[in-house]
Amino acid sequence: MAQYAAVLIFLLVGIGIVLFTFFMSRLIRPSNPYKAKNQSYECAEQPIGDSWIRFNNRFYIFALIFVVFDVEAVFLFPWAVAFGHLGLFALIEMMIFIMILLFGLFYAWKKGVLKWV
Amino acid sequence: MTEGLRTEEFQVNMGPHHPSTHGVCRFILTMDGEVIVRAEPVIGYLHRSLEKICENRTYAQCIPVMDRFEYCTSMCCNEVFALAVEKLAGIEVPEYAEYLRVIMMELNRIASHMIWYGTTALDLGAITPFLYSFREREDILDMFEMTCGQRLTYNYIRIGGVSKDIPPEFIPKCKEFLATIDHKIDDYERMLTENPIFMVRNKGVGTLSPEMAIAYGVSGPSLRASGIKYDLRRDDPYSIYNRFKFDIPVCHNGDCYDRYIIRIKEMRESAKIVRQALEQLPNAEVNTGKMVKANFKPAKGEVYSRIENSRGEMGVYIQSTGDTKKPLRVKMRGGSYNQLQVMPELVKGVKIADVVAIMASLDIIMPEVDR
Amino acid sequence: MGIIKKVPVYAEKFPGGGIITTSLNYIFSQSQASSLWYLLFGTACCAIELMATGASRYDFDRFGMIFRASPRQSDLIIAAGTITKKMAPRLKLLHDQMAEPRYVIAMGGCTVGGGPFYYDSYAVEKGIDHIVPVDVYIPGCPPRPESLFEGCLKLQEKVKLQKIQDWS
Amino acid sequence: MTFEELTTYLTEKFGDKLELLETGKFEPFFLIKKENLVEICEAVKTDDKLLIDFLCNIGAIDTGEKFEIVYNLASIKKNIRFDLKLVMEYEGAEVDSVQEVWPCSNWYEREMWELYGINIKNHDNLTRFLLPDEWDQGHPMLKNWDAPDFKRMPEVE
Amino acid sequence: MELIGIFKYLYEQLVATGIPQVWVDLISLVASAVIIFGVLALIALFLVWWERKLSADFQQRMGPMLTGWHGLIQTVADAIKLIQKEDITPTKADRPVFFWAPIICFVAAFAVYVTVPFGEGLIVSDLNIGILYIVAITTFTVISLLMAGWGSNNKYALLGGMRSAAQVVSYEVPMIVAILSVIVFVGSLSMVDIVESQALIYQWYIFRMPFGPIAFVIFIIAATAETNRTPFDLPEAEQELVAGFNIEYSGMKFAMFFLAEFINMFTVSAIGATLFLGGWQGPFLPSWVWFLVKTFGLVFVFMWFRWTYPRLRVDQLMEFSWKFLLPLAFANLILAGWMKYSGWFNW
Repeated sequence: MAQYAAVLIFLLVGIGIVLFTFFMSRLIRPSNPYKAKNQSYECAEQPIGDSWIRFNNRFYIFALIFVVFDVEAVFLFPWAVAFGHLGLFALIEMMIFIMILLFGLFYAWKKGVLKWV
Repeated sequence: MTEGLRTEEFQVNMGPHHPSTHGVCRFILTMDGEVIVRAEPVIGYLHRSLEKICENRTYAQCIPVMDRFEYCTSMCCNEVFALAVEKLAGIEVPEYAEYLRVIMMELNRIASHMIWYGTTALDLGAITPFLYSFREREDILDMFEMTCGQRLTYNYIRIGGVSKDIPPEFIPKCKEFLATIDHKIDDYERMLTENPIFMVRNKGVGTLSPEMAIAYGVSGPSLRASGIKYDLRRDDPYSIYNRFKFDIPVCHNGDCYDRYIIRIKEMRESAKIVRQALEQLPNAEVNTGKMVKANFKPAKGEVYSRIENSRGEMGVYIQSTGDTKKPLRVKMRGGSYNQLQVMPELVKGVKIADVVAIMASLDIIMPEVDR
Repeated sequence: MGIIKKVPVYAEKFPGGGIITTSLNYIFSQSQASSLWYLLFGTACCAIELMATGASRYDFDRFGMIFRASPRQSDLIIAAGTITKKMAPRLKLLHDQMAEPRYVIAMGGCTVGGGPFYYDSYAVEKGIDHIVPVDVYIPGCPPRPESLFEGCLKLQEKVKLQKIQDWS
Repeated sequence: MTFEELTTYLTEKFGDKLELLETGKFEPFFLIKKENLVEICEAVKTDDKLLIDFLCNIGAIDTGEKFEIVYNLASIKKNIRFDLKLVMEYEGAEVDSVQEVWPCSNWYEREMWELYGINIKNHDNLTRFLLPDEWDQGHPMLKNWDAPDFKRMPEVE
Repeated sequence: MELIGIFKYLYEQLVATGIPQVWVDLISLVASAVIIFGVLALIALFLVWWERKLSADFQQRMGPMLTGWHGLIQTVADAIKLIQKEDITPTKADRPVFFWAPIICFVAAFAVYVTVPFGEGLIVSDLNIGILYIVAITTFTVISLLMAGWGSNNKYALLGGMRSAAQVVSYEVPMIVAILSVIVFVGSLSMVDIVESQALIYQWYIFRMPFGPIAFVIFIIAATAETNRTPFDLPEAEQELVAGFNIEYSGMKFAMFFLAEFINMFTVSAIGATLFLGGWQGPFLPSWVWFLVKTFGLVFVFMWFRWTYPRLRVDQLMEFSWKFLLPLAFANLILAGWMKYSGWFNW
């Protein structure tokens, strides 16, 4: 686990450094908020309506396919590491695995899911 | 796939302060995700009431105001007003001055197309072409500057001729420029024309059918990209354009890519015209014409003169009562006005990135719209 | 918070504290002056000259001036071109939304005082100085890129003269 | 078509509905009545010999006594150009919209409505356009228009 | 001159003081984190300057000239100016989300350097899942961009955030698969093992025909997309979304995004150099010099892209990934597996 202590320390030191610079800047910078300044910038116009709405961002299907492939990538990592010892059987098995996934991708493609409507 | 989900359309202001609305145009975009459902242009942020100002100026004083009408091609603005008044008053322009006018207008057209080229590339995210085209534009501006002392608002073409003769170093400089311009345009083309990203961004985007183009009064390169061979320099020759041989490039798809191709070709054609004009330039008599005086009063009448500007048909309607030295009414028409009007039709159902591409390819600049 | 304003008050109580104040002052004002990011704001003819100034022959980048599209990140608004009555509230809003410290250059006759549209125009704001505070005026219609440079250098001089005790 | 051919053709076709003006230079200007406007526009657009498909410009004029409206027309296919002109009194100035004939007339008419106060019948979108949203000083292009901060150019001789 | 000797000496001095081993490790880790931050800050400042100078060269300009020698301290001036800028939080913004977005963005970019080998032995901790860790951590950037987009309560920012999510989601998979095809040959996820498996120049994975170059190209394309650089700079597309996700950020918060962008660019270049160009391996010069040379070479390529290409549209970007890059990457992975099995080029 000692290896991973480094990760934790890096995260903490990173956050610490950023907060420190924010604090330094806070000591130096001017601060003069007022209504017009804190208004959302929308090309120098009054914003129309709120931006926290349910809008159709049209890529959740991509996100779903991404999850499929990302999980698959997790399976592939151990395979790739151990591949040197496993030989032909692992290669063919993995080819089948990838083929199934690619077939799924192809199916989604033909279904028109990969089109950003 | 999306029936079960409730999504909302939302409205976004694009402009008046937006990097790619070419001035201060504002679109109220109604969007569904990234897709435009409706676009409503709001103009008038640059409405400077040029027409009202012209009504209160003498004819000679109107020319500088016309400079600000369409600052990318001020020479053409000067010409269209001068042409109208010359028709109204029956003034003959000396041949030498006519040649100078043509040279200046065509150089200005190249300069204007260079601004268009640079900003189009910039709007699509490529920054370097912008700097290349502005580099060559500076050469043209140098020539204008040595002639009339200004870089942008020239006040050079006046009623009855041109304000002054070109300096002796103009012709060598111009010849030097013309010798290199074709290679420079080749450079421009190498950067964008065959660029795969540029092609997918432009091909099939913003297709303007010829019927719609005519119905909405779209003119100039944008009309010719839709397959209609209509150029006022050929169809209604003003000045001395019937003395030159030049092609009128036409494309047939009417999309952004075709509008790009047309303008690139037009730069070459303009260079061709300048070359011919320099050859034919009469050396024997240097007569730049007689300028009109402040108390000049043309006869009663009205005229609508039109020329082919780099952004389409530019026209000016002048009515004179015959007894005052100020025009009764000056009404200006710029190509961008109609091209902006057709924008809401073109942007329906495209992505927000395409709005920028279409606007750039139509080459809209706002002073022509708002005046 | 602006604690920096107090630095001269406390620092000068110590021997040699003035050196701290002046060197801080020097570093801060010098770096502000040499990194004026300007807002992409152009309305009319001057905008073309502004673009030409950013392009190869003149090159704003030499002074460390680059453009930003968002007012939050820019220090300088170069009001290039005519400001009409319809545009004036928008210019004010843009200026309001810029993060302080912020500066304004009025470029061209129209923004200085109406320029060629002073007479007979019902729509043009006659000078922007009653909308936003202006630091440098550059006359001309449009000003040459060289005069824009001169204006920017003048602004840099002005920024360099700032004292940290005067900060807002 | 030359000037003469065009004028004879048009006067034969429409008879007394239009009248050639002498003030027009270079291009024929025809005076028409506003009742006939849409009818004539439809006719010149569909006429085989004219095919006026391109509306260049619409401009209103305040002559100090009455309003005039000029329609600058052109045909791209036949390469001909002429202009139509309407005259009307200040009182109840009103004109039919020609946006059914040429869609691009929309903005020109809107501008006319805003700057001159000429009402446009059958127009689909008569709203604030060039002037600021909160504008309340009337129609600025009128000859006798004035406002407190409106400065006229001093006369110099 | 190998830097590792200096660090070893310092570590021994620390041990010699006689404090408990836990403290020694803690102090040395914190010290290395701070040192790496310093190095990264220097590199980022240099990269910003270099980018401006390079763009100036491409565009026949001068670039920064007046602040320091050839504008060398221009970016330092920029940084000091940004510290002095007011920090605006819009009234309608979601304050905590708005505040934490730049921090996460920076920390995600910074934490990668736990296991980036700067040279022989110059690695903080050689994690046994090294490359997987890097891939996982770099993806955190997108969360911060989404937070920035959402927290700003600005439509342009929201669109920018959504775009960046879509983009990273699409380009993550080809990138992983391209990396996997290298892992097949290495047989380990550790960064050090990856570098050591390509000790000689013909062993560099970019030269393992035919799978190497393909994997390299896929990696470069996907990396450009992941770091949001032209032609894939859609999240902050200046001409469409004004400034995208960072539209409402000013002062130091903006500086953090800016810094993270350049650190990320350096990161992906470092990974590219490690995976395909032999990392620190090279003759004569110290190992860290080789590493920097190769990494800066790749950074140059990214900058070259930026000043050459226009920008893609969002749907084209997605289609390019799913319909072209992904099948190609998988085909390449199978090819790599087969090559490894059959022993081709397996020197």
